[in-house]
Amino acid sequence: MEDRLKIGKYEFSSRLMVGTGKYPTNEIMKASLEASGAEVVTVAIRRVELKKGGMLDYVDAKKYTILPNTAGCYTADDAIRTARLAREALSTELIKLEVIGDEKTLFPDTQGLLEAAGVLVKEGFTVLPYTNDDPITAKRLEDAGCVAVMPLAAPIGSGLGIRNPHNIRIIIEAAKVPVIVDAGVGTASDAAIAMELGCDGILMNTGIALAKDPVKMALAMNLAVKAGRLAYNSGRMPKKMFASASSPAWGLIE
Amino acid sequence: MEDRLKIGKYEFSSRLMVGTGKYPTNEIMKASLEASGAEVVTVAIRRVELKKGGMLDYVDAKKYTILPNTAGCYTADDAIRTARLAREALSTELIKLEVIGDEKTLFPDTQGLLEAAGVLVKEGFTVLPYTNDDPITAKRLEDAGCVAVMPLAAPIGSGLGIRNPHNIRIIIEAAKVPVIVDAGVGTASDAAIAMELGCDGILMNTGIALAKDPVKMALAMNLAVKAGRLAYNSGRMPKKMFASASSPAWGLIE
Amino acid sequence: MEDRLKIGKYEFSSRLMVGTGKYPTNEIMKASLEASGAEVVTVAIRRVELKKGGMLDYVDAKKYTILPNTAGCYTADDAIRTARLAREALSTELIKLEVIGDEKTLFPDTQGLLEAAGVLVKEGFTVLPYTNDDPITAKRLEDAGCVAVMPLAAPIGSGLGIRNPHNIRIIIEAAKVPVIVDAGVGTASDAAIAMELGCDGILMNTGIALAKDPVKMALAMNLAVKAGRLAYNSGRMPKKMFASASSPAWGLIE
Amino acid sequence: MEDRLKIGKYEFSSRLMVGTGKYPTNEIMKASLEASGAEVVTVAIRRVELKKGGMLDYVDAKKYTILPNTAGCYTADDAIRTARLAREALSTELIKLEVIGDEKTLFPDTQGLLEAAGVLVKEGFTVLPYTNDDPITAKRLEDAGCVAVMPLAAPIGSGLGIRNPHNIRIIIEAAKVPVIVDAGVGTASDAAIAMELGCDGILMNTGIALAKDPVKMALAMNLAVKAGRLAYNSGRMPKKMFASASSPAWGLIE
Amino acid sequence: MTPLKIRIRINGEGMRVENGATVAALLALLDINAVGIAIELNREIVPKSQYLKTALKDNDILEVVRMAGGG
Amino acid sequence: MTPLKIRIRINGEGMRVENGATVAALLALLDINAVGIAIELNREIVPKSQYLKTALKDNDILEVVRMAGGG
Amino acid sequence: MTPLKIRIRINGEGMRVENGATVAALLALLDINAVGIAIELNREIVPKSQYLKTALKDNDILEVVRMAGGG
Amino acid sequence: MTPLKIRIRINGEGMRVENGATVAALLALLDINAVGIAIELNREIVPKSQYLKTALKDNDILEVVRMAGGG
Repeated sequence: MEDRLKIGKYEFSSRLMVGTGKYPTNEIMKASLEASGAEVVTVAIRRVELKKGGMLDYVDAKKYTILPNTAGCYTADDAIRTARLAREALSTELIKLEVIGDEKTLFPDTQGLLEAAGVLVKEGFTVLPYTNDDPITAKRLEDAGCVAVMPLAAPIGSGLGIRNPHNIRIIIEAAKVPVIVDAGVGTASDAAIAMELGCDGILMNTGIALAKDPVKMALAMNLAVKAGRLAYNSGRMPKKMFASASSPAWGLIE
Repeated sequence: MEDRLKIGKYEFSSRLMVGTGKYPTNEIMKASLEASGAEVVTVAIRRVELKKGGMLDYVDAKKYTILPNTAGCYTADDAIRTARLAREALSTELIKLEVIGDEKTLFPDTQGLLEAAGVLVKEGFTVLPYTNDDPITAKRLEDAGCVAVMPLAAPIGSGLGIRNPHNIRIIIEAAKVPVIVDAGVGTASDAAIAMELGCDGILMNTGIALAKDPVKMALAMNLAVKAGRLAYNSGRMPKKMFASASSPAWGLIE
Repeated sequence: MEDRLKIGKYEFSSRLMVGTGKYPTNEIMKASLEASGAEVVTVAIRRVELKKGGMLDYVDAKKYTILPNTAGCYTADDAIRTARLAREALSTELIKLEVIGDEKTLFPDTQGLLEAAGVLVKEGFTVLPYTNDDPITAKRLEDAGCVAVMPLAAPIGSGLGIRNPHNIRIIIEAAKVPVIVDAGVGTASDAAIAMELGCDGILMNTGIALAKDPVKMALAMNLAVKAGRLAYNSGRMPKKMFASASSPAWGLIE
Repeated sequence: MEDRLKIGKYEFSSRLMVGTGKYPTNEIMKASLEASGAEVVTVAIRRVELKKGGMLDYVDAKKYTILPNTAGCYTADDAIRTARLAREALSTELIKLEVIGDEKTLFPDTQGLLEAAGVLVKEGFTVLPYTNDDPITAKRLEDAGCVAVMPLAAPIGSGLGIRNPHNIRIIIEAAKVPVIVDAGVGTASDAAIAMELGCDGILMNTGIALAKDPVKMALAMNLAVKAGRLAYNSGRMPKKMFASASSPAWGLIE
Repeated sequence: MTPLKIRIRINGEGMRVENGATVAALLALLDINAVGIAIELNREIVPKSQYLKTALKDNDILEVVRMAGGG
Repeated sequence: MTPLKIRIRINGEGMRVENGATVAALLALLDINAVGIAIELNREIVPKSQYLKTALKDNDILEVVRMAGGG
Repeated sequence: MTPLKIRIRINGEGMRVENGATVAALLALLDINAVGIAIELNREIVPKSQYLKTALKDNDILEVVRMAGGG
Repeated sequence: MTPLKIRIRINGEGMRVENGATVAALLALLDINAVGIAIELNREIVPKSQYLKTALKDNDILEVVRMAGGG
């Protein structure tokens, strides 16, 4: 299939990226990543715990493109520092940039985000910013050199689906870089809707990890992203107010 | 996979049924049926045209379970007559029963529908009635011996998706027979939403046939139905008003 | 104001009709009716309790047009009998006809409804049938001689607002008699939406009676029905995907 | 009525503010302002045209509180300059602050907005900022000393209603200053919905000015804002999935 | 021999009344105001004008209704 | 005297055929393959097994149907 | 030698006025009512109290604004 | 006189190590595998190639991080 996702110098067959947080067990996480078909996997950067083993073994860095995030950072400075540590630890210049504005909503602080994006792009990072659904901010991020923009569908971990398809659509129309919906996708149809709007991809975590059966939901998301993308590319039928028969009007018995 | 659809004495792996009307060409129809993964295919019953060849060769009766419909019938009598002709012509007791109430909406005449269903069930037909989204009518149809109920999502050929998920959900909760959403599905996410509501299957025609690329849309629908079903079975995460971090709250640098 | 509601031989200034059930006290009911501005008030028909006094005194039959209902009737026969009793008791040929199909949804049994409507119209009743949002049934009721059709917005007492505006709109377009939305209106905006769709009026009970402050909600509904009607009549602005400045593009400082 | 709107040192009975742009004629504007019941009226600041008379006479500055805006400004500097001119011209320290980010959407440039708000608050202006529906930006504007926040419902002049009620609700919950929905309200129910969410007021222009009958729509909006506010204050009934009879279950005939 | 009392059912409850009692007498006995009510006697409505003339018989079934709060 | 030709209607169109022609003969005449069709003769279905035995009469009305694309 | 006329720009348009003309004189010349207007002279607002005292110089740039319909 | 032990902070916790101990020695002491980690010493990242050469000083503050599950 030629319909590949290009982000900066990277290229992927799968348009679904998945996080690695909140799974019941590492084994379930591993199987879920597998079922999702994802090629990009996000991770957080955290202090080494001076005792327990990590989850490193469960995420095969040969199999997946690792996308570290700056989750938990509330200032541009913290996000920049975390990005640099991530680059050193994981030998990647990829960074999912988060500058959080508020604990309750986890919505981005767009001012801090723009500031950090500017610095990191200059330092050679490949920056994928987690942003809100404001088209102006999305454009500024693109102008700052981000390789993609990642507007939220709804608050992180809320599972509410796309709260404002209208804004997402406006972002897509204006963007020259890929638009990846990040956060808020709760079920398969949410993912299909996002792709049908014309998003280039979806990044999700809680929707899979907190389903009762994460592996099954991972497969659902895998298929839903493909279904939505195909539907987008196939050019859906026009909506009509009234009916239009699918069986012929001719040849009826009398 | 064990999650099979059982309708009367029939059993299917695929939960998508597709119509055969309105395709640009018979070749595209054939490829679309293939891409859809459908095992059940609906057809109309029409007068033999005294000249041209039919589409019979394009629908492989060995491959598909043929489900004739009574489209175009505006009275119980016409529908019963058409059902009998269908049985004779196609050697099947399966019938998708339509008694249409109105040309503009193509909504069912539920009185005529109940009457015809009663007669046909007694004559040994396996009746799948196209009905509206009224839970009372759905229950009456089930009580009359129909093997499934097929409420519409929206007017036939409208592509508006599920207009009233609330009613569809009520029908599903009360039904002891499979609930197949019939008519109105316009794009992949519509199909996923229907399956996530708990529908047992979906029957569609125009959504595929009138897409710009029907074969691609057929594949989209194939995947979307599976995605929606998996999501339904996997137990989606609860929705939340506010955010909940997917990355750990601990281990942040200071 | 000339924009009056005409139902059969009756004519009203107010387009809001209210029920008299479920109020915390009769005094609150009385004040709520007053605040609602309603001219038509629905009542149930019930056995005289051999002890306690009724609510009769609280509904001033000189002030309001009393519209008895056949709530609680599950067959055409019961509804017809109740209608006749109502006529005798209240000296009115007006009847809000309900034939209920199911205890859980309280959706109408449309077959029984059509049957009862036919009988009552012939007996000289002015029939206002509580029906579902099926356009075909609405048309049949009109054809049977009902002076109005009263499709539900959502289940009685659910407060869910208009579940299927598309069907209500189709009913309105086809109807030659007034369309009164009956049941399911939970808050003021629900009422405004119904009126903006082009409904001729709204009948409600629980939305007012079970608000924390019924009198205040009655006033809210009063204003919302007027607001919705005015908006409908005033011809709303067209919706646009993008922005259009309300301040002039000329004369900006440089 | 005691439910008054307090903004900074100002206090109003009406919760509806209206703009003065785009009316078919100045006479219709004047009558619409009257019908709307608005006490606050927004105006733009533009160069004196060296020939024609203005609309000044049509907006009675004794009757209305004039709220000049900085519409058309794409930088903080231009907005600040325009605000200062407005103060000088109209002898008011009130300013509806707009810093526009993009011609197509007219969405705010939140960075420029925050910058201009900070400067103007320090200069003693009473700042009402037109912002997007981002809760983080709303909080920053409040922290900067704005007396209210005015998130958009939808793009200016689009008439799409509240695109993201979820965000508006989050803003309201967090705000300690009044939240006035500004822009995007297209019809009466949009206004009622906004007020039911808990907004303190609404500012609109196109929804009235571009209705076919602006005066009638102005009255509709007047009533809808009141209806929505009353409904909010009256405590709506809880929504229920199923039905709940409004007529008694007892006393049925047998 | 005519019994002194007959058995009737009214609104689902059994009752004994004088043989030959009229509907009007029954209402008086039960202290029911005739205004705003309707009466069914064995499934047939008794018009108000007939209350004084309609005598009850053994096993008669009556429904006496009036309006109640409802929506 | 028996006429040589009779008038029938098939699928809404008038036609003349030999008196005594069977349904099977009619199909042959019209080059209609019997596979996948159904025939109503005066509102009664003619089973395939009876095509050879069923003779047409004057004024007979036939509907000959098969499947067509539909949803 | 002082020129008799100077060049100014007002609201984007070039104009020649008497050397030394005041803001007030300019308004009079243009028949602009001072009520409800604001004037920026080279990006600084001129308070109304200064209109009579403020003399224009060559190349001055003025913006004269008032309210207009807007939302 | 050089002290034998110095005080450092690592990941928010105080610790005493040999004076002059290198970053590499510290990792060994704590049994931390250098693969997949990053180290900040007083807010500056220490490249892996410098672990053996970087000696710790009194009051040094270190952050040692690796990846963790996150979204």
